[in-house]
Amino acid sequence: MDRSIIPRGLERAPLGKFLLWLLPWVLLLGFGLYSAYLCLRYGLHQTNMDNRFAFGAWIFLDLTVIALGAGAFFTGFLLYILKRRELKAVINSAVVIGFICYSGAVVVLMVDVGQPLRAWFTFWHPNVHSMLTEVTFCITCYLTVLAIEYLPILLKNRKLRQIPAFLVFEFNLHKVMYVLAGVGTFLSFFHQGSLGGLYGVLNGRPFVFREAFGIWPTTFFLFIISAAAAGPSFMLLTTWIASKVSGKRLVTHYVYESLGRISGYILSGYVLLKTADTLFWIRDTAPSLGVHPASFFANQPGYTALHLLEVALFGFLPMAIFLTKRLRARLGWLVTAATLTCLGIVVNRYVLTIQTLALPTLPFAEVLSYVPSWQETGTFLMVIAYGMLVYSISFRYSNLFPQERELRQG
Amino acid sequence: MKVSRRDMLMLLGGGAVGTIFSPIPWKLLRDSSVWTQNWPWIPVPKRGAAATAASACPLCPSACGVRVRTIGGRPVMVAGLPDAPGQRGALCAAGSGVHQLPWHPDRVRTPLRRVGGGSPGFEPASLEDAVGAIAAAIRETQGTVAILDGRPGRVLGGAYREFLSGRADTCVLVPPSAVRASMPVLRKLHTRDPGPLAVDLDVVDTIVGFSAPLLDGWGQPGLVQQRMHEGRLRLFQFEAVQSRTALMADRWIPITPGTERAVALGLARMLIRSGRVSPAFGYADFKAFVAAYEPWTPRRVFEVAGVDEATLTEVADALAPTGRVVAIGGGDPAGGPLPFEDEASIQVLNLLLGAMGQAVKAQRPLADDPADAASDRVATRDLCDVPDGSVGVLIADLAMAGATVPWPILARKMAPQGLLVSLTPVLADLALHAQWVIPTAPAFTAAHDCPGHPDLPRSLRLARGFTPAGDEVVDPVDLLNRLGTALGIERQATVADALDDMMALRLRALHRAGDGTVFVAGKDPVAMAEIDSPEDVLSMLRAGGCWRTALAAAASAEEPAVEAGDDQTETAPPRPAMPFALEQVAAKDSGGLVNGFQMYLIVGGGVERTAGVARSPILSKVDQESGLRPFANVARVNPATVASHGLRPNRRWRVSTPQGAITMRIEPDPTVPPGAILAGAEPQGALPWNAGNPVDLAAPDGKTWRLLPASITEA
Amino acid sequence: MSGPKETPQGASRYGMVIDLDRCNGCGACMVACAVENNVAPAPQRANDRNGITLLRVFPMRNGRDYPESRQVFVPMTCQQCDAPPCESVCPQHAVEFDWTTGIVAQIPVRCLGCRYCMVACPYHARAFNWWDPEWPEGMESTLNPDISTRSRGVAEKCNFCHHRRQVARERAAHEGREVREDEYQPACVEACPVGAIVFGDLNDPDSAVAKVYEAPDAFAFLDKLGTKPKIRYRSRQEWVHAMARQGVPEKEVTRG
Amino acid sequence: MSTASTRGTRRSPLARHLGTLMFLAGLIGALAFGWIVFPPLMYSSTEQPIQFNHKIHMGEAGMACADCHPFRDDGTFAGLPTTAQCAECHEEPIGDSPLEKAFIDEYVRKGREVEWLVYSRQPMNAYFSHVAHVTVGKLTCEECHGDHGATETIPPYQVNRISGYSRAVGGAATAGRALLPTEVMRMDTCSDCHEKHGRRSPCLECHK
Repeated sequence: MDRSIIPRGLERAPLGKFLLWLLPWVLLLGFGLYSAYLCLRYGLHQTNMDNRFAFGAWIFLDLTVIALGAGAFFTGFLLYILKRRELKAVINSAVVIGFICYSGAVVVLMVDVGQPLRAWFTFWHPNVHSMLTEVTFCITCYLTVLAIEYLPILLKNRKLRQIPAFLVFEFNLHKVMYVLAGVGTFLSFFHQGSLGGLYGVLNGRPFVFREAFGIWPTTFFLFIISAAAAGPSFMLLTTWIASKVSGKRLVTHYVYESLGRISGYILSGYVLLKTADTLFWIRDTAPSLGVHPASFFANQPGYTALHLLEVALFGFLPMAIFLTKRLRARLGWLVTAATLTCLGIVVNRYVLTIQTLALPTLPFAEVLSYVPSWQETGTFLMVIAYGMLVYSISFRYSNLFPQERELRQG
Repeated sequence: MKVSRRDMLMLLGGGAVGTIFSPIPWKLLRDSSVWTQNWPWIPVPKRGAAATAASACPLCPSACGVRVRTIGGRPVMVAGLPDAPGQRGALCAAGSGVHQLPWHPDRVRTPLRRVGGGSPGFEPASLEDAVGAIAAAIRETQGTVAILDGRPGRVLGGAYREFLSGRADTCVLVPPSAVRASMPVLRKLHTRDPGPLAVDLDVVDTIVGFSAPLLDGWGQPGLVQQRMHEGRLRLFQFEAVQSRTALMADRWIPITPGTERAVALGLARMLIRSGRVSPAFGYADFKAFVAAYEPWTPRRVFEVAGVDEATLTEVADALAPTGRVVAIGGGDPAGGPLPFEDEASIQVLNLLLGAMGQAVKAQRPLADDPADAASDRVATRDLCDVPDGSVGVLIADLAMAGATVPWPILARKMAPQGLLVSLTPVLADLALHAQWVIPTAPAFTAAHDCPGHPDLPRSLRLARGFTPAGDEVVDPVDLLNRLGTALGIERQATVADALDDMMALRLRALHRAGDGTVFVAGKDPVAMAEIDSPEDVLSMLRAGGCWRTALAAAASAEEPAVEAGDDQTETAPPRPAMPFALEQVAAKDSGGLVNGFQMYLIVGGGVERTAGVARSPILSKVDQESGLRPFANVARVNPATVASHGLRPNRRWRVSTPQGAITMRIEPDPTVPPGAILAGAEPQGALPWNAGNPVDLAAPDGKTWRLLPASITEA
Repeated sequence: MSGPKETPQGASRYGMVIDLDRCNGCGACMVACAVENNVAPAPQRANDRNGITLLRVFPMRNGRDYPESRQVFVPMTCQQCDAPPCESVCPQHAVEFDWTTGIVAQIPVRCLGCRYCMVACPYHARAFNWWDPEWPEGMESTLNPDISTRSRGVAEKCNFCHHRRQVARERAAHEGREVREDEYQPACVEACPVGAIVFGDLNDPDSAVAKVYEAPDAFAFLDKLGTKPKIRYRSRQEWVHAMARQGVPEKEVTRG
Repeated sequence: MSTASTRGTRRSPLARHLGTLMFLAGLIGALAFGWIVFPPLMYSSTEQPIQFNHKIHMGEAGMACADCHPFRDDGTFAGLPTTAQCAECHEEPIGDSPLEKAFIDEYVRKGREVEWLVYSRQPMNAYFSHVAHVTVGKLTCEECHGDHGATETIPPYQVNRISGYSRAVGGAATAGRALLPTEVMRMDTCSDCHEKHGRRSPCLECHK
């Protein structure tokens, strides 16, 4: 039925089976839309956030998603700027994932802010001192870039290619793809960085405040590096998952290995810098703010464990796997290491968002925790469902993995 | 010519570009964001001319003067009235929101009749039906017809008595807190009745508080604390819980819960033995008196109350019998008064320390006060003193009482088929148990008199009506008139504005007596004797003035005669036996725990957690969002007790007393003594978090609901 | 940051000193604050964590058990920092350091509700409107026309009852004179029954607040963070000072 | 596909440029609609409950603005006069205007207040002090309110259909065309004037 729009030379499951696969995601999307509607219509008391947990699960998951979506910009950077040709095999998939992550994050943000209709005030009356202004500008611009990058993938579709105007447009786009990749890289770097800066500048939160280089606190750079490390890992993981779900070989092992090696190198840098940063914070920053650094950990063993986990289990271990040639040869090890790296990003963003807010600053305030409400969870699941739908449809009707055709024939 | 699809796309494209360069998207964007700044469902405060008016806070017997900011005549803010006597501009949290009470969400808008059996509710009814039903009940009942006056001293009280005087078996009931306040008990300790007494805070230099909420609802907290800060008042506080008063006291001496009596008796013994007893103290059989106190040795006090000899001696040494020292019990407005024996033991200290005539003075009687109308024909009784099951019809007016009356105590007094009628502006608290609810005027909607605290010099303020009360409100006098007509009783007061007439009568009486002073903010106080006419007094009171009686300089009921010492007692002139058996009071042992209950439940919360009408929506909000006050459903327990009993805060716990149990959350609180549970009283039905009311666990004899034997088990 | 460096000659710098030894935690200031600032009654699910309590009195305890336990009540509201961490983070100037008064202004109609300012504030002094404000029928007639009502979805905080300054200035201008110190006092100061709060212009050496602002027993919370708060607290109890300097408490509270 | 089918065939110049023309048509149509038709559509218009002749009062009766729009004792601006204040002169008809007679019958006799729709009333989040501008700043009424003292009728009250703001405080003078005789006073108007007079104002100066 939909044969005519499936790219030539690719094998795809029967339409019925595909629709059956989509069904649960559509239902989840419906549930998520209802959750988001409740939040928009009745206000954010539908969530379990409160005045202390002013940022909650949404911001934490947004940060995570955006860090993982960094695979898009970083793969583009590696391919177009650093000329890592083998990554051409995953660039289309990377763009789609980037687009999903960024647009999904923006959708959740629009539910997260109390007055979405006033969101454009940031453009009209921007406070240039605010990291959030930087975030807003970057995310908007980069989302535009991603949308433009996403277009050619769509336009390559057999049916759409029949419209000459689209063909011309796509061809022209290809010519500027290097420019787009450059701009996208810059924007995304900045975006990741300013998300980190969001926390690092908070001199009112000693737990997260970091010294600055220029106007940027260290978290600015740590976020960029950690996203760069996790991006390829996430690409590795998603490609592997897509391959498992579709039951097809999508890229050669060399591509997996290449992604893993890149992740490993950057991760090693990250682990080093993160450790240095933490030690500096313990020695200098925290005491200068009148805080004994141990006071944050002494009463909260769970949080100390999280820190160790992030650096040791989710940092050092995958790094070691990625950089060991023998292990890299095995896809199983690569996937394991990629999973650990992605979990590391999750833990890092969790600590910065949730733990920062859980710890009080006033001597008489309490350590708090909270559990997201179902409306909050639902709204986020909406993004997951949306991502699955967009990715599944893109996978079916576009050639996300150029090697797929060769691997099938060969 | 054929218009192709491409051409149509071009048209649309041109349209899109044109639209972007037209005001359409930008204006819509802007207007929709302005719409969010101007949502039609968010109220816009009404404009109008601003003004300030002085009035009185009607919520409790402290009757503080208030300064009301109005916009177009509507009150928008209430603050304490500066320069007001006895208060100095202070106003409590409840008073700060009093102007919101006419819009209380539980406001009664029509007479309500109780319906249903299992889960009772109310249905609207007409006033005629209400009058008919109440009149029929009064006609048919075999029991007593009574009116419960939560705020005695108002001219309305005179109207109540006057109504009841038309029948044989009637009485006016008053809440236990009014009869067991400190000064009424001290009055009873005398051989000859010295008349109403009052504490003169202006001359007091030392207060010995026995769990008295001196900074939290007793009398004039603002005055007490300001005098303390000026260094003109010392406060020794004996109290089990480290209450706010205890915290601010110059010296807080922790005691075992419920042992105020033991400490007071021990202190009395020390004063007697060290001879530091006022020469003014007289007692016919001093030997017997001394003997009665002899068992309360420091050792025994330590065993019972946990106060060691050194501390007790230290306090005793600081209490010179100068007459400027006063001991106060009083109890907590929400948690109820102390048992009579406790209060009596405390008041003996005032006798020993010679407070009579200096720190404590007699109030001059006021002749022809309409508030006392028909007092010779209708008895005024403590609610706890009427026999169980004897009240056939009870009309309860607890609005603005500033005191709590637990339902179980009231329920026991009602005859099996008795009829309870509640006069209330808000459907809460005892009104929830009534068969008939009659809507009365909420605070700030009708003018009325606000008499002062029973322990302080008699005073009078007028509360103004700011906003119209509404047609549904029933004037209590009007209700009595209708009942009278239905019952065929000839009544003197036959007009609804009888209150005005009675106010005029009262002012005439005050003016005739020429006693006391009228204070008007921003002006010099004027002696009543210098005011030309009662009408002038009225206009001064209407302008927010406060009349306060001058206390009799030397109102000692006991002539000095007896000096402390065995020899002199023999030579003292024979006198009638002193008060009702102080020795018996002294001999009675302190309460103690009942078998099976190893802990104490202490109920408190101050004046702000008394009757439901006293709580404005904003005060409820502040309570709900700050947790500063003890709550009904939160058991505050010492952290050591929490640990030793394994009371996990995230579970629900059942707090049991001999009268029943309620479910509570646990909150560790180091200001609560080990082995005790502190909980707040709660006006019933007022708020969603209300899981049960500790006040309803009151002992059936009505002696106390402030301190109850208790135990905790997992719910 | 449009900090004090821009401050023109003759500008005011309003500050407050709260005597913790005087405060007995009665909560009148909290009620007065809510009434004055048109804060709506609490929705059913509101609690200490999500309600609009612009001024909140916290008990601060000495960490010891009965009977050695001691507590002071700390009225905590916006500390009106001279270097406000909340100002620089707002993406669209809904927070502004008012250089003519030193008040950190929060303009709810400009706010988009991102709550970044609440994350930035170490005093937990900001509240978010999780609910639409709702008054019992008719009670909106008690609202104060000198200040607007806020909608859901925006952050708000204490502005030192700045609207009272507007009213006072208007009256003084009408009468052709300067504003007297007692004319502009926030609602909490007016409501405090024990006079524990002193408020006024720190730039005026004769003001009551300037006289106690530098008192030896005065301190600011979290001053090491560099926020330069203009609310100071006083206490003669040494443990209060020690507590104000020290770290993080232990208890964890979950709600959800 | 239509484009594919026409490829290579000869077309008239009109047909060849049809696409461009269509684009221009769409562009001009959208611009015209957006700039001319659309703005007035955004406002609903309500007539004032009664007509009022400022000119008679200012001219023949020789009154000043402040006679009817005075300050209160506390310096706040009282705004519009109450019916009672009108009745001080208009207890009985002074002239023979049917409008005046109708006003006296409908409002003065019945003691009703006129529910005027106030063009320049600021929204609740804005604070405006007449004392600061008139007494201290020495501005004349006309500088902000225009010369409506010379008008014989009062225009309808226009309100934005979405935002609910009066056009005089929230609306823009679209494309330079003022749509009311009264000036439009938006936040920008205020801040521009403050800027012009060298008085940069913090938010709190005008917001509440």
